[in-house]
Amino acid sequence: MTFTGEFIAFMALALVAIIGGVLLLNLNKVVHMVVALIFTFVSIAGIYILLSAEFVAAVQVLIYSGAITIIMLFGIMLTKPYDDSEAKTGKWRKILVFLGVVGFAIAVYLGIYNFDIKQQPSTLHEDNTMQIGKALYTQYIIPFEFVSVLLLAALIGAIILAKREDKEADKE
Amino acid sequence: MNLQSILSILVFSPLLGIIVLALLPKTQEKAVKAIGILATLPALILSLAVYAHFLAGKNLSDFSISVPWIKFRGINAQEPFFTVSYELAVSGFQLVLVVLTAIVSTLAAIGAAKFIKKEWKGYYMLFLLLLTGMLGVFTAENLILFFIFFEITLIPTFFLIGKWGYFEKEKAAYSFLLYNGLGSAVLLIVIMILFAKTGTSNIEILRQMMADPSGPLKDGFKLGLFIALLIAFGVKLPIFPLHTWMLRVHVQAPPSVVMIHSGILLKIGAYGLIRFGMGIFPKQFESLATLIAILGVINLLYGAFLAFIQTDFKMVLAYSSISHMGIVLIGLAAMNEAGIQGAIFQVVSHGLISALLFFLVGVIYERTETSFIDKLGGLAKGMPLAAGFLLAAAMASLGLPGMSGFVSEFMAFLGLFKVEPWIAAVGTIGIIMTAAYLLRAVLGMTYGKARREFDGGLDLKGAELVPVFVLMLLIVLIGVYPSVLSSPLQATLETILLGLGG
Amino acid sequence: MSQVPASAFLALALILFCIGLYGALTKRNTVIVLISIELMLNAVNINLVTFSKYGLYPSINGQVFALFAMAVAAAEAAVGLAILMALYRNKKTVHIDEMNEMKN
Amino acid sequence: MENAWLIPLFPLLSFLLLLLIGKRMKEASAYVGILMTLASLVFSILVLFERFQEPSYLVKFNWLTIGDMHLTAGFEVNQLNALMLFIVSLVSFLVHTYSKGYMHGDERFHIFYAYLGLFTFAMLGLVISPNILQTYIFWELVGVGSFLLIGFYYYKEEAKAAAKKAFIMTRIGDVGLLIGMILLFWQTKSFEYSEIFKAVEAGSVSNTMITLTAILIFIGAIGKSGQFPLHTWLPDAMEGPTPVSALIHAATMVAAGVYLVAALFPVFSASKTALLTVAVIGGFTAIFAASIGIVQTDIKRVLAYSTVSQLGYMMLALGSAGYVAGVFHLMTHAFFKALLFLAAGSVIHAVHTQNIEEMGGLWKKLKWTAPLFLIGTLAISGVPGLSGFFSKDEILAAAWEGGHPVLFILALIAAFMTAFYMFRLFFMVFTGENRGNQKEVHESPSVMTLPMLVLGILAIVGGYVNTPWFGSFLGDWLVDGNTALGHAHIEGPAWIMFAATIVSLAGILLAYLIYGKRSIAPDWLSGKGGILHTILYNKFYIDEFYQITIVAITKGISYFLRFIDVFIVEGLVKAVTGMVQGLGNIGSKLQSGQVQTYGAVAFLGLAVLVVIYALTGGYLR
Repeated sequence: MTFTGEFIAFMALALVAIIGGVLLLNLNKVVHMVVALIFTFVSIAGIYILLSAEFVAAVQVLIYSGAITIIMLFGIMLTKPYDDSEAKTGKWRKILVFLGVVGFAIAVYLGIYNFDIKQQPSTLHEDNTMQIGKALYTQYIIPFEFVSVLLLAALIGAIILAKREDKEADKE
Repeated sequence: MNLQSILSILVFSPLLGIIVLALLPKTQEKAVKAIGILATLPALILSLAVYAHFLAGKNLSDFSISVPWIKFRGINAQEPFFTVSYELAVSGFQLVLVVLTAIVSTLAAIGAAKFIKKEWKGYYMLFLLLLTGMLGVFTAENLILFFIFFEITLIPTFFLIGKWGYFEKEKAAYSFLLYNGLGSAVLLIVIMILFAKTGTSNIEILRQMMADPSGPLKDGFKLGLFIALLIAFGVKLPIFPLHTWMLRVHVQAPPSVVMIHSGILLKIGAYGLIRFGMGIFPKQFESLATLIAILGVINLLYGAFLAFIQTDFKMVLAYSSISHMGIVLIGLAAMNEAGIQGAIFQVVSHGLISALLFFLVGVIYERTETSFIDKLGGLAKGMPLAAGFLLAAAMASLGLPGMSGFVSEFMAFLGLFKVEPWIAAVGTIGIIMTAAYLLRAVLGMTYGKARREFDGGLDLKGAELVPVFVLMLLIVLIGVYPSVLSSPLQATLETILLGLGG
Repeated sequence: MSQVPASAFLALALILFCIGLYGALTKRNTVIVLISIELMLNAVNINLVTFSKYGLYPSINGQVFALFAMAVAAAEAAVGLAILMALYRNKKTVHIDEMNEMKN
Repeated sequence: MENAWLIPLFPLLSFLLLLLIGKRMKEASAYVGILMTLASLVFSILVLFERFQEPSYLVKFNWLTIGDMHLTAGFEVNQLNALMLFIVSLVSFLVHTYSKGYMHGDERFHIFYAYLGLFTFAMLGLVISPNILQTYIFWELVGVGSFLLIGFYYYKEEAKAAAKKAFIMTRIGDVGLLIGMILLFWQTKSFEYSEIFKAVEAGSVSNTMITLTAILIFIGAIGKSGQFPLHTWLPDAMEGPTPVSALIHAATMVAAGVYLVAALFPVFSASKTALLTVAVIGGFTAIFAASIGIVQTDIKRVLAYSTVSQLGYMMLALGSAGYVAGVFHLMTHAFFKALLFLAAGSVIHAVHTQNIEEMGGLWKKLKWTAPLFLIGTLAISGVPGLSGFFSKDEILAAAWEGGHPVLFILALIAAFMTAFYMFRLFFMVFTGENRGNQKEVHESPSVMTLPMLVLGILAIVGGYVNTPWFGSFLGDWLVDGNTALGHAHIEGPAWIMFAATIVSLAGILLAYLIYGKRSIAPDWLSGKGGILHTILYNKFYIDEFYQITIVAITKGISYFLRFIDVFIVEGLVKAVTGMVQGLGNIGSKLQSGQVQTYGAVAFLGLAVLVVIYALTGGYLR
């Protein structure tokens, strides 16, 4: 295996993504955690480009690094994330979950580490956006419309849930 | 009418009543009661018609029906199909029980119009469903079908007890469901094993298959299955120590339900033991006969001794039921004509007698609002007819000749004395104890000084007299002329004894 | 022709998924739990996109599915956060171990 | 004789009729009962006379089929049956008539007659049964009739207790009979008397088995006939109306035990041990009951103990192989004891008390009753010339010939005591000063005195059918050459008759001296309150003994079983349900509401599955 540019890029992006993830777990301040995650999201977008999915990469940056991170930050700011209440669950659960996760990872890794599938030449990188657009508006037109409905429903639902009830509003 | 469809009509006719009741508004009490009672009549009339058909000397197998119902393959495609057919039939033994069921149910429906104080519509709908279940249990010729009907009897009974019973009705209903649910679970396991191992669930074919020594099951395995069956039906019968649920039910359930419960539902246990225990596993039954005889005597004496010290008359009757079911076991354990015939007689006779007794208790409770012996007393003054019939029913129950109880008791002991004289001799103590506890209870209620003033008009009247008279008449009829019951049984007995290698 | 084997991408996705899973199951702050879930979804998306390029029949479908998944994730994040806000108003906490309304 | 089956049916008809419409008929019900029993009586007499000329008659039909065994029912008229039919229907008819006066004014008048009908039906059915099963059936029905009539005054606690006691104690005996009957059946394959006798004669039944079954059957007789140790119900049964005591507890039902032993006599006579048991129990009961009778103060109880004693006498006779003597005494006893009871009823009717210490001097006031009572007393005491004398003589002879000198002496002593306490009763009731405070004492109406008169005549002449002087007609007829039944007449030594006479006269004399002339103080034997008196007065404390043994043991067992029921059986159930509930509690504790915990558990499960999958490659082998 030679150290091609592609490989170096992958390694760098993967490293940043994983470091972001680890920081997410280990930082103390909630805002820092979210910021750490932005690195992960962005490097995942880079990975997408490596995988000849430019459009997806763009969307990734827009939605994850942009929208979702922002609303999460809003969420953190609207609530009071730091209080001194004791955790109700012990550390045993953490250990158990950690062991479980490690076991799971090893088991799955056993399944994929020598997953060597024969590559076929592909044309995904050519007019990637156009290809996606075609697929979306022909083959996937109905699911696409459903997604729009879903988003609308989520929008309305979120508004209703987040809205203060009138009585409470009167009280305050 | 096609003879083959008669049994199906007989079994499902109460459902028609349910449909009609469902369409009626709740508020029309009289109509609801009338339809509830009327809906039991088709079954009664048809069962009597079948009986008449038998008396006319014709073959009961005319009524057998067999329609393919469910068919499926095992995992392995090479295996033959498993088929479950919709099969109904009556033999003489089954016919007797069907007639008994129809009669007692009609009378209990009449009684319910009196005893039930609320929501007649729901009551009668459940009641009719229960009736279908009972009729189905006694006519099913297929283990799967039998089990389905068996379960149909459980659910309505649970609600009937739990909703319309007395103070501790919920507890009683739950313990009923718990025990019987366990019993039927065991039963289901046995049925499934039999089905899986033999590929058939038809009772008759199974019987022949089991009689064949080169059959698919080993002897030890059969013994295990038989013991499981004994437990499953032992809960229902009930056999000591599986009896406690039944005490609560007897005390807490409304009288009309207890009439059915004590009169018919307990008999399903005996029916199952005779039909499946003895019919399918005769050799295994034989090897456990002594044990069953001892269990029977224990039941007999245990119930009798405990009935002797109860203060609630319903408890006396509950323990007396346990005691009387001991006689069924005694008769079966004898493994000869006299014993088995005695056991079947006891099944029918106890069905009639306990229905009558509980009806009377219901009447007395309704008037006096107690069934405690020491709070009653001197009832003969206020309600001479009820007291008289109570005494007569008690006499029937303690095995007075000329009434049905004697014939069964006599035959059961006659049978057991032939094979196990010593066990039988111990069992005869039960005869004395029966007299002692019944007289203590009944005389305590009806004789002596009246504990309270009774106004006039408390006595049995109007429609209440119908069940009392009919039941009394049947009890005396069987006692005086037992052939009316024994002649349909002969064919069944021969089959069973053939299986026993007699 | 890519020099990086498919298993490398899959392994990356696995690691990210595991990190997200661990976070979702152990973090007390509900917002972080939500974010961890997003991370898990991202890991899945990597898999989808990987298989759209690698495999016997490369096709655009994997990328389209990744897009759908993102849409769903976005909706989920919005609704999840809305629920969080509603809960916070009632209970004055964002700690997930104090939200045991399902008990009893 | 073909129509003998009608005899029991008349009273049954009366029973059913009165139950259904008796309430409207009020006291006219009496006529139904009287008419029906009269019909029975007429038929019985006809049958009896027919039987003098013709052989026995037997009809049977299938009653119940058990496999290849056919149990039959039917009726049989043989010598014993015909005689019993006559006795029962006669006494029953007289009692029916008598009751019209005695029960006058009772609000349950018709019920009384209905019960009488039921009892008479059962008793008549009992005596014409051709097989032991049918006998048993009617045997129990008779018990029920007796039970109902004892408890006729249901509102009295004593009557209730007495009825219950009577039923349960006779039931104990009945179970013996039932077991004996069933054992006999499996030995001989039949319930028919004739078949059983054949099998016994042919020796196909082992000796021990015969002894065992005979004794078991005798237990039934003990229960019904009030023999020791099951005698205590009979005196208590006096709580019933007096005509009932006369009919059931003197003349008919209690004699059923004797009848049973007589009917099965060939079985008994095949076993020496069984016969000896019968004789010993009978002899002991005779003297035992007589000794209690000496001190009782209730007029009916004295008579009741006298009945027990006389029944013991009959048993003694049968046990000493004196078949004829026993049946003969059964007949004469039926007459004079019924007479005594009816007369006692008449006395009670007049003075409204049963305590003889509150009576006295009634001779002049009861012109009819008193002489009739005297006739009965003389007859039972065995004064020569009256019926009791002949039958008693026969029994004594049988006891002597039977080779039991001890039993013979017992019988003599019992005869002495009988004479003594009967005349004590007579003197205390009819002579001396009136110790009570009755204002008006009326003689009973003629409807009551007439039956007594009939019985009085029979009590005098009844003995002449079988005497050493005018030939033993009854004995010849009863035995009829059947060797199994023994001799037609036992020719005892002549001194026995004198001894009997002397003994009874001595008893009468003693009673006269104490209670009539009062030249010996009544407490000569032992003062009132003395040990002997107390023991006798309390009937040897048998009741109390049963109370602290059998009843207490039964209750003890019951409470012990209840303990098992409540704590062990129910406890096991509770343990099982408790276990399930505990598991459920643990399970519900796991439902902490912690979403993360749920997720962790679910994920761990998945992880384990995936690990297993990875390690095994997907197959569990």
